[in-house]
Amino acid sequence: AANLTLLADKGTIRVGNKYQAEIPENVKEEEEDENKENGDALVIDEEAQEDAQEEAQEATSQDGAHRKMALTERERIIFHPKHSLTDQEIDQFLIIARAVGTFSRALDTNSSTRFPTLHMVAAAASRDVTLFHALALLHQAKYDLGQAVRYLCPPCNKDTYPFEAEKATGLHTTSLGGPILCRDQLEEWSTAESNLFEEALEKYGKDFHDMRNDYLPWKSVRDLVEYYYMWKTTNRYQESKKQK
Amino acid sequence: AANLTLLADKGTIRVGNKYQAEIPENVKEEEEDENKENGDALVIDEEAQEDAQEEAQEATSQDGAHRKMALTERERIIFHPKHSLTDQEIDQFLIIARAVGTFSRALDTNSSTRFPTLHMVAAAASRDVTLFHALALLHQAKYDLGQAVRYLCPPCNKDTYPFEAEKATGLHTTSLGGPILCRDQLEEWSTAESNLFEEALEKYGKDFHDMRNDYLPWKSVRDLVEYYYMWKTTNRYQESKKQK
Amino acid sequence: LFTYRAMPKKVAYYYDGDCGNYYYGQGHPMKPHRIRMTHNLLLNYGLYRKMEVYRPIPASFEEMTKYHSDEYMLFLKNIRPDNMSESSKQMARFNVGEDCPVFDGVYEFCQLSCGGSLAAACKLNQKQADITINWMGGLHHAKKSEASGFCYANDIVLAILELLKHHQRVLYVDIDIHHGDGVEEAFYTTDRVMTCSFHKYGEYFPGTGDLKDVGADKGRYYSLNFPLRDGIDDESYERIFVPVMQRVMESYQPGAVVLQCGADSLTGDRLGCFNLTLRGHGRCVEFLKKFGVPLMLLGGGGYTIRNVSRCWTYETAVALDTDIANELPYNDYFEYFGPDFKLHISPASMINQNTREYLEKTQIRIFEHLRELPAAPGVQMQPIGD
Amino acid sequence: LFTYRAMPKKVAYYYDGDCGNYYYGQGHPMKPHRIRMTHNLLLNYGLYRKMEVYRPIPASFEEMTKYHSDEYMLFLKNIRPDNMSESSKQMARFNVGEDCPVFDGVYEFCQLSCGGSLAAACKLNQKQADITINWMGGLHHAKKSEASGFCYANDIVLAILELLKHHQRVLYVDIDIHHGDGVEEAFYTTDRVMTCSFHKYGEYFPGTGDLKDVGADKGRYYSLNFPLRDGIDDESYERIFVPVMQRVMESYQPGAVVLQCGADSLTGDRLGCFNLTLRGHGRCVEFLKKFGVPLMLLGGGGYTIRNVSRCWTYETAVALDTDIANELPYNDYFEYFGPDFKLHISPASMINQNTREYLEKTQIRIFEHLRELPAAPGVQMQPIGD
Ligand SMILES: [Zn+2]
Ligand SMILES: [Zn+2]
Repeated sequence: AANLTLLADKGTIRVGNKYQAEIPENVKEEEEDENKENGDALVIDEEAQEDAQEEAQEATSQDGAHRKMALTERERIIFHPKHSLTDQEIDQFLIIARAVGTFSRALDTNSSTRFPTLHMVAAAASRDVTLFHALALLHQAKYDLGQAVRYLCPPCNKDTYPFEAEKATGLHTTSLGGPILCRDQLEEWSTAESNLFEEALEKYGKDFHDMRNDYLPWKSVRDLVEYYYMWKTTNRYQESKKQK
Repeated sequence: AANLTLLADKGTIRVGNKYQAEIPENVKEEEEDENKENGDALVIDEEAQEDAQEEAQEATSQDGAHRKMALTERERIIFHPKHSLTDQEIDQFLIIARAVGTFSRALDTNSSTRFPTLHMVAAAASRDVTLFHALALLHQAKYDLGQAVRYLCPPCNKDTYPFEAEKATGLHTTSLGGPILCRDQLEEWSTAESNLFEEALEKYGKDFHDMRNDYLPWKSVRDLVEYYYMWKTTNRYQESKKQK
Repeated sequence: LFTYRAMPKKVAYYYDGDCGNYYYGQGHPMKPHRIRMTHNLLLNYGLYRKMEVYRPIPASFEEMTKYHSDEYMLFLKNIRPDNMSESSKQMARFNVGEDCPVFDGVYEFCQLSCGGSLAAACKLNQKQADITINWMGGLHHAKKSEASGFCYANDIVLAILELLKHHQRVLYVDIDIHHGDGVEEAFYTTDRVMTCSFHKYGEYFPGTGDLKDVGADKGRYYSLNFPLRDGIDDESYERIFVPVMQRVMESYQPGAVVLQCGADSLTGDRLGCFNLTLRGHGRCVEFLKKFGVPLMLLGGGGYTIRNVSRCWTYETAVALDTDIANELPYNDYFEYFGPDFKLHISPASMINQNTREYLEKTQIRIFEHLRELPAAPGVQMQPIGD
Repeated sequence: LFTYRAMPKKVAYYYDGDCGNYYYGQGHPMKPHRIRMTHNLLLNYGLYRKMEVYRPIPASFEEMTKYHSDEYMLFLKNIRPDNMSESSKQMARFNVGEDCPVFDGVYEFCQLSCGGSLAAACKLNQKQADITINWMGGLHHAKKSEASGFCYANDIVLAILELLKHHQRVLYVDIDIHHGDGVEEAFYTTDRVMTCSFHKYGEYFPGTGDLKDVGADKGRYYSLNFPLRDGIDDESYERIFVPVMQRVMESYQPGAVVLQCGADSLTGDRLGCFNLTLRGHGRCVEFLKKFGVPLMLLGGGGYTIRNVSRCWTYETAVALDTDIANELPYNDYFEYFGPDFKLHISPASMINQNTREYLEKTQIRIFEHLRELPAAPGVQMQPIGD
């Protein structure tokens, strides 16, 4: 990184307790090499991540062989490549995910009144958020395409959907009982909200804090930031640039 | 059935070689009961229907148990209920099939310019033809949802799609290499063709033979009949009735 | 949507997607389209997924001439709307022209209908199903060398001939409003097939089916005809059908039963004059099904097509022991079922000309005929369950 | 789209979907959004599915104070845009305000960045991956009790401390255009971490990283600095990086390598003045990867965000031994990559002020320093393969 003004700094490397890190003494490397299994590697039953762990541990391949996936306590797994699906099959699944997204928008009154063309709906359903969530569901389904498509269209019952996928991706998918719907900020915003945003941007620039307080208090600053970067890819942005 | 004019007929039951059926003499019932396996029931390897037979013979349930499905040589199987999928899972699969149909229409330039609303596309993708074909694919996939969704979105390779399903349902699905598209006559017809049809109907009534010859020679009579019965469910029909 | 009763039967259902697109001609009341409407209704009721669903192999010329004459079948195979003007003599000979017009694909249509019933028979012979269904079949008027009453090839006779390869005795029951003359004639002189027809009699097509017509030669008393008058309702129909068929089943002890479910006996049929609802019509299916004998359900007449498809859908559900909602599910032909969009239909307010006395007297005569049959074995045949 | 080389490495990649939504403030060149752009590009190149993809658990206060002082972390945890006016004294003390502004969620942002690098370290320690990647990390300027150069918490120091639990020697390499002063300072007096930084030196932030700064006490000769001038290109960079790092790997024989891939050393960077393309920058990853030593790739600087996400996507592909097309795949931020929509970037026509003589002379000095290290064991360390 560099300072805002690009002016040279007169830094120095300082020596003393206040500056250096405290170096850990004991090194576990050697024992590790001798006996990997008993090292720091977690054993399965950590309560916090029980489900995720189990699923990761048993990535069952189609031929019935079980492969082990180890997790540290520092992570939540979203996806791994140790499955028996081909690239083509994952592509097929991602097309299904886009299809489900298109159909769920057709069933969703908000969406269906919103998109002027079918092509735009398909484009909305092909945005990255849909694909990320689909891959997370594929993992939750242990890379079983059949289970994964069940997850894409969960019945009205909390037990039939892997909410762990939402924790993994941080996405909020929609209510159960039909094809799932993954929307990002670009899609969540109404035209009125977009107009407010542009008006606020004109007034405050990219001071999203003030923009939120004065114009869009029902959004979070993060929503505004996400929307801003997506908005820059749209025609609306191109037009607002031209007007200046 | 009855005669067109509903007039009583003076029929009689006639006796003689020219009227009665020839009754087969030997009855296989008894031996059958003794030894079912050696009766008339076909053994698997009839060449004509080899694939269908095999698939029907091995309806593998999810718990790994194999159940036998016997076929006579007089039939081509489309669907059977001896699988381990639940009703809910079949419903989920049919939603996926509708979703794929919606998406394939979005990718298809003809379709996407044709439907004024998203809701109409979803409705087109929910027509019975899509569901029939989906169930036929589910059978071809041996009731494995994962395989069935692969079939809903076949790669550009003939080996990846069960054309047996088309033979079973008599439907023609679209070219490979993307989400499959099942369309019936109602959807296949352009607006110009529909206009011609209505004009012809006005002139000829339901004489589909003449109608075809004079107005729509690129359609078959069967296409016209199928279209006619579907057209009667549409607004266009309601309007043409009002005009009279 | 569904509730199950105990032990559903294994049901095999036959359908060819092409059959709905044949067209008898403008103004002709016979509409194969009703088969497709039934099929789509089955799908949307979720019944499709509860059966084995088959597309039959079309019957071959050789198979259809197991009953029909070669000349007649050859004629059907070659006649087309664009060559019929040259064949007027043959058309007259085979009774093709008015009721039974020449239409595009008439021979293929026969192949589908017969293929379905033959497949249904094979399936029963091989004990691979308890009940087989072919709504494309049931064309009971066709004769050995003659078309009649919208029927060209008699799929029922072919199916029964197939059943006779494995069964000593086959029972044919016909609840079409018209007399099942084609089937009766085909088996008029044999005791290996008993035909029972309940039909409107008196100034009505085809004119046969008098109470006193009981078969001939070895077939004497193996043809049973219950002539009926206009306006019969569910209650009256059940009152005669149940005891008569109970007695027939006990006396004849068939190895297989073929039920022609002609739906022109329903109230409001375009060509019919009975007053049955789906419940009365379907009661016949339900009753025969309970004997646990291999059963084939076939179509037949039926000219108010929205009611035909209602009826056969309901009877498929009966075969499957499945209750279906009165509210019709959405389907491609939903608009046909307006304005109420319900499954069940109501009887008309019409006079039932079948008086209690008439029905009782007729039944007594029928029972007299049945007593002429060779004595039934000691074990009484009874409906199972209930 | 892809062709494989032999034996791809097992790669674990860390990302948190929230990290792209933090915002340093209007006009500030540091845009966490570039991490999200990289992530989406990885997805659409199909690289995502070739790795283990993890969401790290955010680092806790206790974990971050393994290096940072409690007071400093407590300050970061509590400071907010709406309470900062009361804390001007503390802000001055911890150098927070101008380059390192107070923004919404600054502490959480540190937790994500540090959480990712800590998870990447654990993964290597447990030998569950050959290469771990955290583009959210690499914030090399942060000091024990002080923010600096857009960096608040030093995820690199935390990750190296974690690696030191399992490895006697850890090598840190820094190809950001700026001197990796925060990491160098943290390990300035130890021989268990060797830090090597290649950076612009002379009237440039942060002002440290002179050739003659080599570490202190036990750490003497375990800090290596290669000062560079404006406009260095791919060829010159490789000419010094490869022999220097070859010698370092042989002499130091690290148990793990951490590579900070700051992308402000690319041509056209908003704050940089080098002339590297993705190929020259990625060559460093490729070279270090070949030694087969556990490797961690971290982010860092990079202010022309379309190029930053290009660079880190390319370097992820390098880690995965996967070739990716120069044509960019469609993705949510496709419009950012216009007008050419290609992966690779071209060098600018600028003067390379690093003359051959300057680089050779500097390298000779560096080699002199390296000879001061304890003699390397007999076995020579070499890149594997090729
Ligand atoms: Zn930098
Ligand atoms: Zn009839």
